[in-house]
Amino acid sequence: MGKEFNKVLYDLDSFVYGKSLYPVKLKNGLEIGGGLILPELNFTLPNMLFNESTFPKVIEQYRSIIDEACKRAVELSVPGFVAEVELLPDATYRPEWGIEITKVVREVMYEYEQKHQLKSGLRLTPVDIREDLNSEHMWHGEFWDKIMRIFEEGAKAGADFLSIESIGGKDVHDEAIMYCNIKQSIFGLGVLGCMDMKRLWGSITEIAEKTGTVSAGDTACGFANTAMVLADRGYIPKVFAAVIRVLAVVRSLVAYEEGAVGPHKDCGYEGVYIKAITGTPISMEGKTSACAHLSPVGNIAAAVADLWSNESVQNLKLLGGMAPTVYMEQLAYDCRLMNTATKKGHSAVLLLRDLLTDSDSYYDPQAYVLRPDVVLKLSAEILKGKDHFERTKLAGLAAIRVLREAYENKEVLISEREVPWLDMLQNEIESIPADVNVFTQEMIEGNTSAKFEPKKYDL
Amino acid sequence: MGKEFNKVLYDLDSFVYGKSLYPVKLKNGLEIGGGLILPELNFTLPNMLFNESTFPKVIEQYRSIIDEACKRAVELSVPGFVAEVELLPDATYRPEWGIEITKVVREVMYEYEQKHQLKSGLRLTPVDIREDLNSEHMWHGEFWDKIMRIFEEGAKAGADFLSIESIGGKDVHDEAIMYCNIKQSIFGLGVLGCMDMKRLWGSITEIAEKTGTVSAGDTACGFANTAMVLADRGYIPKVFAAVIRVLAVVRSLVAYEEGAVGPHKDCGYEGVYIKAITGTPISMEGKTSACAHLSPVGNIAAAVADLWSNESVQNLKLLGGMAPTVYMEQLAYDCRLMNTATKKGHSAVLLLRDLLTDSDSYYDPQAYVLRPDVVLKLSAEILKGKDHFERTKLAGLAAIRVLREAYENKEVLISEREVPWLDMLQNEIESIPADVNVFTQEMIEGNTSAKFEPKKYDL
Amino acid sequence: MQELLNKIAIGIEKGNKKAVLEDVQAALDANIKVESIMNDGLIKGMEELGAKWKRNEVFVPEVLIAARTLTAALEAIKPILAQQGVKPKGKAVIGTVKGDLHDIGKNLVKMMMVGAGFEVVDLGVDVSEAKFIEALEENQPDILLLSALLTTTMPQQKAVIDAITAAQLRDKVKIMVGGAPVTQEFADEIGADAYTQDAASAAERAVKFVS
Amino acid sequence: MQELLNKIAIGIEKGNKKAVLEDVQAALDANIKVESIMNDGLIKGMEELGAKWKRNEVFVPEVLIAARTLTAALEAIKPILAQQGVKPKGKAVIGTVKGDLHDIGKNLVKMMMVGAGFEVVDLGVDVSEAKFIEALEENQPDILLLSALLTTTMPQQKAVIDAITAAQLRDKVKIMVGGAPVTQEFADEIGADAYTQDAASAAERAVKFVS
Ligand code: B12
Ligand code: B12
Ligand code: SF4
Ligand code: SF4
Ligand SMILES: [Zn+2]
Ligand SMILES: [Zn+2]
Ligand SMILES: [Zn+2]
Repeated sequence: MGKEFNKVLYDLDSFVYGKSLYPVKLKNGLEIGGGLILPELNFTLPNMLFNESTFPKVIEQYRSIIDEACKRAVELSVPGFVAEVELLPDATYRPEWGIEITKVVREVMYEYEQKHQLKSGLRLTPVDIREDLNSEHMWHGEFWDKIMRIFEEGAKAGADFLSIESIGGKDVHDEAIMYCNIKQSIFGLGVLGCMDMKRLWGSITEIAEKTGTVSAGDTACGFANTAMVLADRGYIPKVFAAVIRVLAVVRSLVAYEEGAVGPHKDCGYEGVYIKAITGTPISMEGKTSACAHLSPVGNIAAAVADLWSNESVQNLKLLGGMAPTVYMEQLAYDCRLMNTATKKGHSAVLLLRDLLTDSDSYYDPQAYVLRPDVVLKLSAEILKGKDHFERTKLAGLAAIRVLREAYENKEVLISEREVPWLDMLQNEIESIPADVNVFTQEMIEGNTSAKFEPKKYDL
Repeated sequence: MGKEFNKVLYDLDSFVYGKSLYPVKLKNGLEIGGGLILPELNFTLPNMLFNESTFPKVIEQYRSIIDEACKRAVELSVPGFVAEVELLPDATYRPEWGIEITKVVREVMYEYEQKHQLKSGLRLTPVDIREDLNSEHMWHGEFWDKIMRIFEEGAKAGADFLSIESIGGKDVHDEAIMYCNIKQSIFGLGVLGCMDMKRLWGSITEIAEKTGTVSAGDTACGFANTAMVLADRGYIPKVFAAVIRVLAVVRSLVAYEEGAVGPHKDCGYEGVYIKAITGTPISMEGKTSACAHLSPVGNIAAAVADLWSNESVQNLKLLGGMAPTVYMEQLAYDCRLMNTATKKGHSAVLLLRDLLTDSDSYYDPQAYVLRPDVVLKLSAEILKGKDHFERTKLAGLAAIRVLREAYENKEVLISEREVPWLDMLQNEIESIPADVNVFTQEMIEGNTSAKFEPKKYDL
Repeated sequence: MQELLNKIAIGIEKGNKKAVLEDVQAALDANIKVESIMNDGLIKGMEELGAKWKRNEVFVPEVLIAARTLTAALEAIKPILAQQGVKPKGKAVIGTVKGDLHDIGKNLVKMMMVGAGFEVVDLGVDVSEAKFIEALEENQPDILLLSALLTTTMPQQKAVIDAITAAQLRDKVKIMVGGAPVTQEFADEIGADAYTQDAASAAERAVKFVS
Repeated sequence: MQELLNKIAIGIEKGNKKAVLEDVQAALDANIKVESIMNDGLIKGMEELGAKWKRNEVFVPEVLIAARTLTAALEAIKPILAQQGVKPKGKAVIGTVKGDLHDIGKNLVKMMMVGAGFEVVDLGVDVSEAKFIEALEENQPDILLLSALLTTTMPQQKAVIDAITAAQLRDKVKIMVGGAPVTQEFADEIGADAYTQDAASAAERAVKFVS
């Protein structure tokens, strides 16, 4: 570990949205976590080809998306916002393209800053193309180099925040989800994932320091959100997805150990734990990201958020305007409401936070584990572990315990057929050896996932 | 007037969302305004032809829209909802089509009620095709008959609430908006509109009584929302649009004088006044209807709503699912939050209502006139008038006065170039003769709108 | 001379019909070329107002009143224009397609077209293919503008274009489409010559077609 | 006999590989027709599980384990099936198109296809047109399934279909497309034979193509 995080930094009274212990401030004055919750707008291309010949059209899409959204933000007196450029694969495989998109989007944002005093920042998120079948190693080679080049040149082209949805460990974790294999999941998140995060975020932080940008953080999207989406369709148990969310905390925390300072990425709902443990600001998404995926955490996700995101929406024409503009408006109103409470005073903030929390937490175990009180409690449990591996196991066990108690106290709805899973998962976790090397060996030998190649991790 | 409304029914403490003095209850137990705020989902076809040969596809669109939305509602434990079928012109010109759509949608809703205890009601809204160039009279003839036939047979096909966005007086009012001619506007709303509403809603209420359905109410959409959309683009002054909204109260109230009992239609933001004056429940739309039109009243619109609507969204595929399903989710979470406050107690409700209110009311005069306190105050002023005409003039003058005061007290943002409009509008209104017949004569003689034919109103 | 033309332009901007008509007469009396009166006086005033509108400095009623004034002034000099063979900037036909009664957007486009110096024939709302074709034959416009506000009447824009093609008139006219649900992609798909998002840019685009 | 077949079906549902293999052997020993063992035992068990899955009564892991068991059992009786000339219900090739690495949806579809009795060749993710064509030539499947999860890889489904047409293989195979952003309209547009929204209905549709 670089930085060490060993204690929970908030009590329940100070753990609120819009305010974090260590706000992040850009040169233009935009501050995240400094008091206000702000929109983070995300957008993507409509159904279209992305290649050499369509690239001018692609650029025009991005330009017009951000232009119209900024226009609406000004009209609604939005006090500041973040735009995320989450690159598509094509724009990552060809870094020039990703960099050009970044530049064009940022230019429009500067324009609105100058003409209309609309402060904003740009989060740049390349695809983690190390997942490519041809990628031979996690930490060097063509794919690694491309990602690093995008970060470096993207930073020069105007990116403010560097992020990625990294996939170290996902090679075993995809299968873990499909088979609800919690041991494999812990291997993916608590061993491979953490190993990879360390290398990856060490490098990203270096680039951020060199370029004067912000090393913002990751998300366990490919792990916990995949599980959430599958659970939402009834494909896997919700309690399994809830436990995965908590397991993911340790992995996502590694970015901060390696120097990231936030805001944590929107789709990483484990961000609430990151905030509790590191004091950095976080981005979250909920009901207003239904455009990107339905979820059981529509309101509760906002309870302690510093940025409020729509995750992603295609540039389609809705009756009211282009979809990204429509979502800018929705985010703006959500944030307005929350900031009005802040203006009214701390007790209004606490009430609103608790309403957001209580409105969801009963209906789904995945919502329950995002309750601010539960987050503080579980964070303390997690931090008792001495290393990533132990922390991940503790995270799982503590989450199971808390869910079982809540179920017994009728504080959370768990369907009957899911209840036995709590014991099953616990037994599985308890059967994991204490020594990480023994465990690793065991998992490598018993591996059934065709995607996983130990030597990519120098194993 | 049939029923007479002469006093304001709420004080500020009791004027809240989800609860109205005279809730509306369906046979299946669904109650509007009885304590909970519920979603009202609206949807429309994507870009497609609507004719004989595409009709099977049209039906399949409606069926799948409501099916997927109901599915999500069940998953989110929605306690009940209303679906609005706002027919497109083709389905009004051919009543069989409109009736068939109603039947198919209602059947799916019944199914979810039986299988999943999801209570719901259907609002049926034909197009007011009396606007057709070939329509010879407002109150009889082919077009009138078709509308009435849809109401009657639609009721038998399963509609629960009957509504329309009626257009009496719009023939002069379209021009009034474009030229910001407030006299013409008062003629359209306070004279022609009220005359027409009386005849129209007398008939609709009769049909509702005969068929055991609910005479729900109208909206001044064609008047005040048209103004709002134009103001939002900076085409006309916002203060003008705000005044139009208040003028519209008297017109929309006529439905209730003629026996309507609510819920008032979503897009009629004047509904908050209707609620204050009649005690009937209302539907409103705000941030979560940005899909249909952007607006300056995203949060405040919810402050005293009993149903919460998305106005309309095409059946397009967003990344998270079909757009109507996505909007069902968003509405569900909005309502959950508000109902959680209700469970917490009255003071939480008041706080949330005030946050919703205060978050918007400063930024736009159109939001300001929706403030619950302002609504109660202006309603009292309006009711001082002895007839529709006088009430409409009083509405305009009172709205102007309140806006001027608020501007002076820095309670509302009015751009400098709009300030003189307040005086201009006031002078115009004050120049209107006291006698409605004199005024009518004057307006008919000076008429410049090609669409207006007095004889359609027996004038 | 420049002074008088400026005065005319300002008169248009203010929508002061009486003054404009007087000033136009004065200009004619002063032997200023009628073409110059039109372009450097009347239309220039309208253009300046249009630019203000685009910058959100004036409201629609002001533009509408100016457009009315412009129309009256053009009407007054029409005989002289005709006599001297000066043609208007172009001719346009506009209408909302069949099944659709929305007309506010269309009216604004018309207003800006007039402001840009076009002679505009307005067919109103709910206009069938046949009526559009009739109007093309009768007026021989440079530009046809189709408005549609409903997702179910957008395809009617295609029907109109197809009918015009079938009537072998397609290459005689530039067709522009617009309205809230319409997009550039859709315009391309149905073979329109242009789409724009709002009234001001619609007129700008139209001017390009005729110059 | 019925009893034994039922036992096999239940064994599949439970994913109990050892028991199923034993029961299958017992059935063969009892001279039960191998076709019946396959259809009324193995696949029936899988169908019942699939139905439960559609009713949200079981989770994916259970279906996956059953599918694995089914595959093992089919493998065991393969020589006998071949010898008696009994063919599998059909053959399918599946893959996620070029540029797209999402595979969970595709894997679920594959699982349901296996469960429905298909022999499935899985080409994995990021599969080019050429690879699809190669697989068609090599495996001669009844059905080709294309998955795409990105708005920018959906058009790649069209590219694959176009390439297959160009290779004159289009009439030899039914092509199904799917993935979150795909719609029926899009499927029609690009000339696919079918689209379905989820894995269960994909397999149902596929069965219709081969029966
Ligand atoms: C005002 C309005 C009405 C008014 C119309 C008043 C009038 N005289 O036009 C009334 C109340 C009558 C009405 C009726 C209906 N409406 Co309406 N209406 C609207 C609303 C709120 C605003 C439209 C408007 O005037 N905007 C202001 C103008 C300035 O903008 P614009 O029209 O887009 O025009 C601009 C550009 O598009 C462009 N442009 C326009 N035309 C052209 C042409 C060319 C060539 C070019 C280049 C550019 C161009 O320039 C204009 C100026 O910048 C829209 C909402 C919306 N989001 O647009 C719904 C909307 C269009 N209506 C809708 C509906 C459903 C209806 C009804 C069917 C409702 C009903 N059940 O009764 C009826 C149908 C009437 C009919 N037969 O056509 C839906 C359409 C849904 C769908 N499936 O497409 C909308 C989108 C509302 C919604 N969100 O649900 N409506
Ligand atoms: C999980 C996930 C991932 C995982 C993938 C894990 C894996 N091994 O597949 C990870 C994290 C790696 C990932 C990466 C990316 N993703 Co992703 N991902 C998702 C997510 C959340 C869920 C997809 C999923 O597995 N769903 C569950 C399965 C069961 O559903 P399904 O795939 O739809 O399949 C069902 C049906 O569609 C159907 N079906 C599927 N295939 C077929 C085929 C046929 C023939 C038939 C008939 C039916 C059928 O049956 C299935 C079962 O019922 C979606 C969100 C969403 N709303 O879908 C985004 C999503 C698809 N991803 C998105 C993006 C942007 C990305 C990235 C580019 C992000 C980035 N910048 O790094 C990368 C790109 C990776 C790449 N090169 O392809 C966007 C796409 C946006 C766009 N423009 O299209 C989405 C929509 C998220 C969002 N809302 O923004 N993603
Ligand atoms: S699902 Fe959302 S969050 Fe996860 S990778 Fe894709 S876009 Fe990023
Ligand atoms: S704009 Fe909205 S509300 Fe007004 S008529 Fe159209 S659909 Fe109805
Ligand atoms: Zn993500
Ligand atoms: Zn994202
Ligand atoms: Zn409406």
